[in-house]
Amino acid sequence: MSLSGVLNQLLQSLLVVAAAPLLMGWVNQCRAWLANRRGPGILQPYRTLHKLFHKDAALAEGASWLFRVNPYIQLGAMVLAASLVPMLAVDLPLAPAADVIALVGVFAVARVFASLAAMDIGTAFGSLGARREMFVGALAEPALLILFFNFSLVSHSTSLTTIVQTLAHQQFVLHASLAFAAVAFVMVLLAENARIPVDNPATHLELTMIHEALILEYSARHLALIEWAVAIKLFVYFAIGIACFLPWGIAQAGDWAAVPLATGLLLGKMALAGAGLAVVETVNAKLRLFRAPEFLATAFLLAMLGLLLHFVLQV
Amino acid sequence: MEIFLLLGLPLAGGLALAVTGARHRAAEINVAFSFATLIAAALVTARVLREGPFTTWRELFFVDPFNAFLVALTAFVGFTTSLFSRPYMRIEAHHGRVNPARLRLYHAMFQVFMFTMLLALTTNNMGILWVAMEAATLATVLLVSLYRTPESLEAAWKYFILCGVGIAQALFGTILLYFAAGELHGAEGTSALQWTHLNEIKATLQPTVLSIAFVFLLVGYGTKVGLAPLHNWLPDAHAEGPTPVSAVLSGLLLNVALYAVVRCKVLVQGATHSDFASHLLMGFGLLSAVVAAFLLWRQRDIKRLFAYSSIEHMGIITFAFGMGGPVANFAALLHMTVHSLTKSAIFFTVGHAAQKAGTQIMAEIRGLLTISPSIGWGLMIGTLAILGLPPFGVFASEFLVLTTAMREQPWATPILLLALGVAFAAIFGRVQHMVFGETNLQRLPQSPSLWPVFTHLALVLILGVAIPGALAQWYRLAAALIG
Amino acid sequence: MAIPFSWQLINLLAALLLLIAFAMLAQRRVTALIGLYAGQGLVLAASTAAMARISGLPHLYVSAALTLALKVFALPWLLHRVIRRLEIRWEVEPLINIPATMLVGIGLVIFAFNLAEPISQMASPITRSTLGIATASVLLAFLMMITRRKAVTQVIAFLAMENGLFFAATSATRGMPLVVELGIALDVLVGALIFGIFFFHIRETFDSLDIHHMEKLKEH
Amino acid sequence: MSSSIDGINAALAATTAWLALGMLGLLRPHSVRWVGRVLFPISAALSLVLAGIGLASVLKAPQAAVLPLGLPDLLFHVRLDPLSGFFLFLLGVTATGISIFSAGYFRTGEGTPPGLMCFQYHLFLASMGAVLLADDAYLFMVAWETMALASYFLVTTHHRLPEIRQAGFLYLLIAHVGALGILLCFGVMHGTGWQFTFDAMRTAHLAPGWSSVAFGLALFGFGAKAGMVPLHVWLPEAHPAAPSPVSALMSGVMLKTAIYGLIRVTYDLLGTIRWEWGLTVLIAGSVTTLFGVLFALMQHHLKRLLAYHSIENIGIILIGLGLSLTYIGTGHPALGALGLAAALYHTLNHAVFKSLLFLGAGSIQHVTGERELGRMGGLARWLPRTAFLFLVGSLAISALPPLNGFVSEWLTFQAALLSPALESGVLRSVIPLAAAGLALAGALTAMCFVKVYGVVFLGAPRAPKETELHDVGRWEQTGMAWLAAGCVILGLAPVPMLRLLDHVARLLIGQSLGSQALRSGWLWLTPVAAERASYNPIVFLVLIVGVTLLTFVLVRRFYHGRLRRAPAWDCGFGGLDARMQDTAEGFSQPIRHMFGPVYEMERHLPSASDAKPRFHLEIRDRFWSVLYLPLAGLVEAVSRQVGRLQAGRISIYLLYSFLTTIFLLLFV
Repeated sequence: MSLSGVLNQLLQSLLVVAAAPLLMGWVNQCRAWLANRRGPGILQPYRTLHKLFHKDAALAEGASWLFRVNPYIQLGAMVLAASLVPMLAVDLPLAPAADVIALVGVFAVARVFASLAAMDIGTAFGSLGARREMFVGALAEPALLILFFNFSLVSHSTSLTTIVQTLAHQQFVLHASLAFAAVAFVMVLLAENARIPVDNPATHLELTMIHEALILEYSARHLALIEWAVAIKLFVYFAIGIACFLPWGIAQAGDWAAVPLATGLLLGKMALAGAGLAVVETVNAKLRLFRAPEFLATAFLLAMLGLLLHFVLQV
Repeated sequence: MEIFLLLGLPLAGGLALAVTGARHRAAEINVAFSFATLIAAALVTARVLREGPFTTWRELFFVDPFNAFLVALTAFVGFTTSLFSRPYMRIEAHHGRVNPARLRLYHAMFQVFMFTMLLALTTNNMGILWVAMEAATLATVLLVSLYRTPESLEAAWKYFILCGVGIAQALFGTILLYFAAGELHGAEGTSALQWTHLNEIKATLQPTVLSIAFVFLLVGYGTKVGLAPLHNWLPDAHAEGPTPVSAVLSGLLLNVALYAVVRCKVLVQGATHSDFASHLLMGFGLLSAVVAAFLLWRQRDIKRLFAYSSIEHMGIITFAFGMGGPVANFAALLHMTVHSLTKSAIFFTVGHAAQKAGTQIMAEIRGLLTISPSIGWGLMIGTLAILGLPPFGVFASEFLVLTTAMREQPWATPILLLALGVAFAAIFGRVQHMVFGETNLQRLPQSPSLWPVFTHLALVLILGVAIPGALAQWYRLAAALIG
Repeated sequence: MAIPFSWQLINLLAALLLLIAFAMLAQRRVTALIGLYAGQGLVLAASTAAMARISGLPHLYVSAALTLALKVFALPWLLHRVIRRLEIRWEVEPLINIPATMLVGIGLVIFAFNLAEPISQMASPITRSTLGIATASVLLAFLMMITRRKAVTQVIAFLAMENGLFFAATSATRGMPLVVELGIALDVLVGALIFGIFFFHIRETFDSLDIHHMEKLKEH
Repeated sequence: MSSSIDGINAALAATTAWLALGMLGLLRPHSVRWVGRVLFPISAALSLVLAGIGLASVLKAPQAAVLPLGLPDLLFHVRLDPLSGFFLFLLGVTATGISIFSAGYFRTGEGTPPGLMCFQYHLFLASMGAVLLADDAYLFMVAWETMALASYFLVTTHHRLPEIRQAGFLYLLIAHVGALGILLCFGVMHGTGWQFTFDAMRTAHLAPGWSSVAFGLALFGFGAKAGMVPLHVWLPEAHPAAPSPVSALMSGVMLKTAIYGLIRVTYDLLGTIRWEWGLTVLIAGSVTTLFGVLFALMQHHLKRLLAYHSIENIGIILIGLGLSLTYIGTGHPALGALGLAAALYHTLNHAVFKSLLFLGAGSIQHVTGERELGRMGGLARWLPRTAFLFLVGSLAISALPPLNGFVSEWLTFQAALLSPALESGVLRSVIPLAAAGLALAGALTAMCFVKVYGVVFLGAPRAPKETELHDVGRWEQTGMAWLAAGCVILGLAPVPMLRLLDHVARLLIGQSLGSQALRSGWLWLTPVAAERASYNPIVFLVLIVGVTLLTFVLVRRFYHGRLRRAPAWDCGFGGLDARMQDTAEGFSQPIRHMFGPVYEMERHLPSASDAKPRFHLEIRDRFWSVLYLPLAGLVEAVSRQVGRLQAGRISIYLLYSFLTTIFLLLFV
């Protein structure tokens, strides 16, 4: 474990935690622009968080420790996820603690706790949200896992750093199977981050909402933590996408000179991805909830197809 | 000497019970004679252990390891049955199903029946064997119709006619055997029917004649064994007679008949130098097992149920004898022993259960465990034992039969598996509801005698986990003899 | 080669036996059946005696006497008494009509002769024909048992079957050992007695000796 | 030498002591104090000792002994080798927790008296021990069937209920048919001259066809016991019927003896492994996994639900074994060792967490008297400790890091991802399909346990409670806590465990997991190579907990910790009540919708004009209508036909005899 590694790890984690609301703000701003609105500005998430932290928390009667602990766990899980994905450089001392399978596990932990907390109060909305969240997750999670397997077959590893190393720093090969994986990944990303067409983060319409139903009972600092965790999650997903599909520019181990460039590249890619997300959300309509399974099953099958294609084409 | 005791005691007992007809002490006298017979059997056994096989009285009687253990088994089960029948028949009398005259007939015939079976086992003469087998039918036929109900009469009539015709065919087979040894081979007089003599010259006997003879013998004695499709008398006779009779019919008579078949098979196998006899036995065995299993499936009457189960087990034993070889024969002999012990124990409990319920219809017997745990557990354990669950002895023999079959006759194993599976489902599904659940039964006027049940089951358990060395040696000798 | 007279006699008796067996198969009247049975017993006794003369085995004379006593006198008498007491005269229609039964019977005779053929080749000339005939009469009696409905006729058929066996025992094999024959005779006697007892029980219980009353015990 | 003999003697002594404890229970069959406070705690201590013996023997060379019991030419042979040692360890560890729990659980009431139950329970334990120690076919079969029998009696403890008798019957029937299959398998394998010792079977050479027959029979027999689809139908019936500690033992340990048997037969006794076997097991495992979890989601009876999850987990274990067999059969023993280790690890994990969950279910049933999820809710308030321990079990079975369920699934995935090493295109593409099935099953399991935990422990009570509820006693809590600790430890320290499993793999496959895998320190789990994949649960845990605490402190430090209670938001409707919560059925409705064709559904929806609207839904196992009921119908029909043989007519009977004679004479 080198000093540079530790520094890199710290830098990356702090960057993610600090910049995640910014990304959220950027996406929202892009959406506003695309909708011909002025938008609140890309710093709005920070203001919201600040406001929420200041408020007095209102806790529903009957809420147990699980409900109160959940926001912290959400944040903890997302920070952990953020420290596992190589963004700036590939030498992350914490990365061997978990490979992509464990990364999926981290998201699963967060999801399970969120759903349990939602059911804790005993309201119709909470359990409705939990049901939908777990259902969407139950389909998205295997899809994510399978598309990771695509990479693992290419790079003979399930470790993200190795994957990045293989894709970015070895001979350039066009992997046909990864095309399927890319489409699947985008679909999973949309579903997992409660984005149109699966969910709409901007509405509280009970018939369609998923994520908002989960956190309906949260307020003040608890809500703030959750919102923050949501932002980090989006950031991490983007970072995973970047690491897997556009890894060029991520620095080699110990190559400090490349880090500033890598940071710049990362921010650039993030901005692009955020804009892309806004475009996708604007041009699509939200699906009926009953159609969501088809959407996710498609993602799952695409990932599977990629896997089979890998064996057929041998690349 | 021991042989005369062995045969004379039950005969004398039969006469004594017929003559005295003592109303109060008949059951005790019956027990006493049975016990004395058991002692005599022990003496015979001891002599065989001491001296090896021997013949006696101008070679008319012959004892070797094969029949010695059957003699001991027969005397033992006869004794325990007499113990069981004491309270059982008293309860029957209390319920008004038998009168003193019939009780007298019952006790006398019980002893005569024991005599005929012991005679069939110990005689060296194939003709006498036939006579004894026929006499055994005659002795039991009136026991089957003891209650004089229309059903029992029908059962006894069928028993009589079918076994009579069957045994007549066995006589024809015996005549052919005699013909082959006497007319064709020149053996003189009695020696031409002596098994020991026939066994010596078997290799030189005319194969075709012996094959034909074997067909008749097999069909004849096979009828008494209850081999399908000759079994039809068996469930009726078991179900309609008094339970002690069912117990000895199932536990002993079938064994004795099978003993006769095996003795004949040894001769025929030796003469024909082919697998003819083996294949016949295997075919009959498998057919019986499967047919019995499917007949079990829709049974409603508990005694018929276990009667069919006897057919199934006889089928398995016959199959094992058909395969032959040291292991299969060993297994078959062991299975004869454990089946006889287990099945009679089951009939003991079934008898009391039916008395408690006042019916033999299984759907109307419920929750034995609640009203009488010992009968309930007896029936449950006995059933599990007979179904071939370890650690009971039936499992040991089925283990050997199945593994040998898998090696020697793999084609037969699916059939056996089918039979065992269906039989298990059929029997256990019924017995479970009789033992467990809410009860609808009444207490009996007389406490049942249950130690025969648990003695039998304990023996079967011991045979499952540790067969005594002497007994094993004995089985091995007998198995080698059968070949 | 001319066959000695005594052998011819035995062959004749054998033929008679078969003839009687066929006659029984065709006969519906119970009393006539008993008569035929007695006749069969007589033929049997004669053939046993003839055999005893040929072979010079003294115990065959005992057999012959026993047969005469048991099968010509004792059992027919017993049966007559029973049917008189039970007032049975007629056998109703058998299960299969008589001509058909006869046809089957002829088939059985051919079968039996063919079966006995290889054995007869090995046997001494006396017994050559008798074994086949004995087998045939056993099978014919068996057939009769199957086709008759009354308990009494069934029993007569059973006894006729036993006659066939006895014929095989004496003529084909020159008699079984005496002790065996005695035992067999005892069994037959006791059996017949028990049959008698049964007739009364059955009559008492079912009011008839028709065996179709006894078809209750079956699988449903 | 003397120490190696001691291991097996100690194991035998412990097994016998179990039996003796059971007998002691019969002394005072109606005394709960005697059985619960004296015998069961001793039994728990004994189990712990046995676990120690098992653990120690994993590291040692095999030790064998012969007992003076058995058939004349076949005395009971016993043997303690790493494989049986590992399973003894599993048995001991699990039984410890369950016995402690049982000490407080059993009480007098309907059904079997406690003393008799104690006997059956210990007979069950002892027979499982004997199965693991057996080194000849006869002892194995005796122990195997005794195990089935003892558990059957335990299942039918409440035998007055007809459905429990039915469940017991079905269980014993399938167990027995399976056992016959195993018996025939031994029949195929036994050595020359009727040698039924496993040693003779190891050396016997079978023709390839015969060894496949033996494998097929073994898979059938052991599969029936393990609950492999389509032989699983007894499992969801028997487990709910049994008292909870018994369900825990059955699900936690007894199913594992089937896995043990399968491993023993295929790896150890049959010797030459073929890849076709692996493929068969792999497919069976995948189907079983998905089937189990899909049906588990539909259950609204807690123990039935857990039983279906047992089916699912058996499927996961079979996937691991299938991978292992495939790799070995195609000539990659090192990869095979990884698959085997994954399967064994999952075996242990499942034993621990499933026992915990069943005990939890038992506690709930004891406290509330309810079995239906639809009548529970909010129990965490009254049973905080049980709730917490149950949560641990739920997270473990949902394969969430850093608990133990995740480790073994992770290992299974790693094994599956090695499929590119294979030459055959078919195999290479089938294995990822299995992995996909496993991934789906894992996610669905998480969904199912969110449902269970949410419906049972969270929210508001759905049925009114007449009395105040109290958490279960100290014995029960301790028993569950022991198992929960197992979940955590096995999750956090996988490497020492993997080293143990390496001994087993070396015994069976003759191949180690790979030097690099074991050398990289006890913290880092790297099954193949560090750059291939690694996992460190402790770092994982520390990071999550650290960030959580840090956040907590920072929030307090920079903002405040003010809190007030308010009613939950009711959308302005007013009058929220417990009936408005989602039900168990509702929770899994999307899955039912999506996987509709899998289920056989009978649904009655209320219409608008119904005076008394009622919603009725019944989900049935398709295997009943496709396989078992037709089979029973077939037997019934055949039986009806055969019954005509027994027509009651004496003439017909005589005709049979006549025709039989003629027919046979034609053959002469």
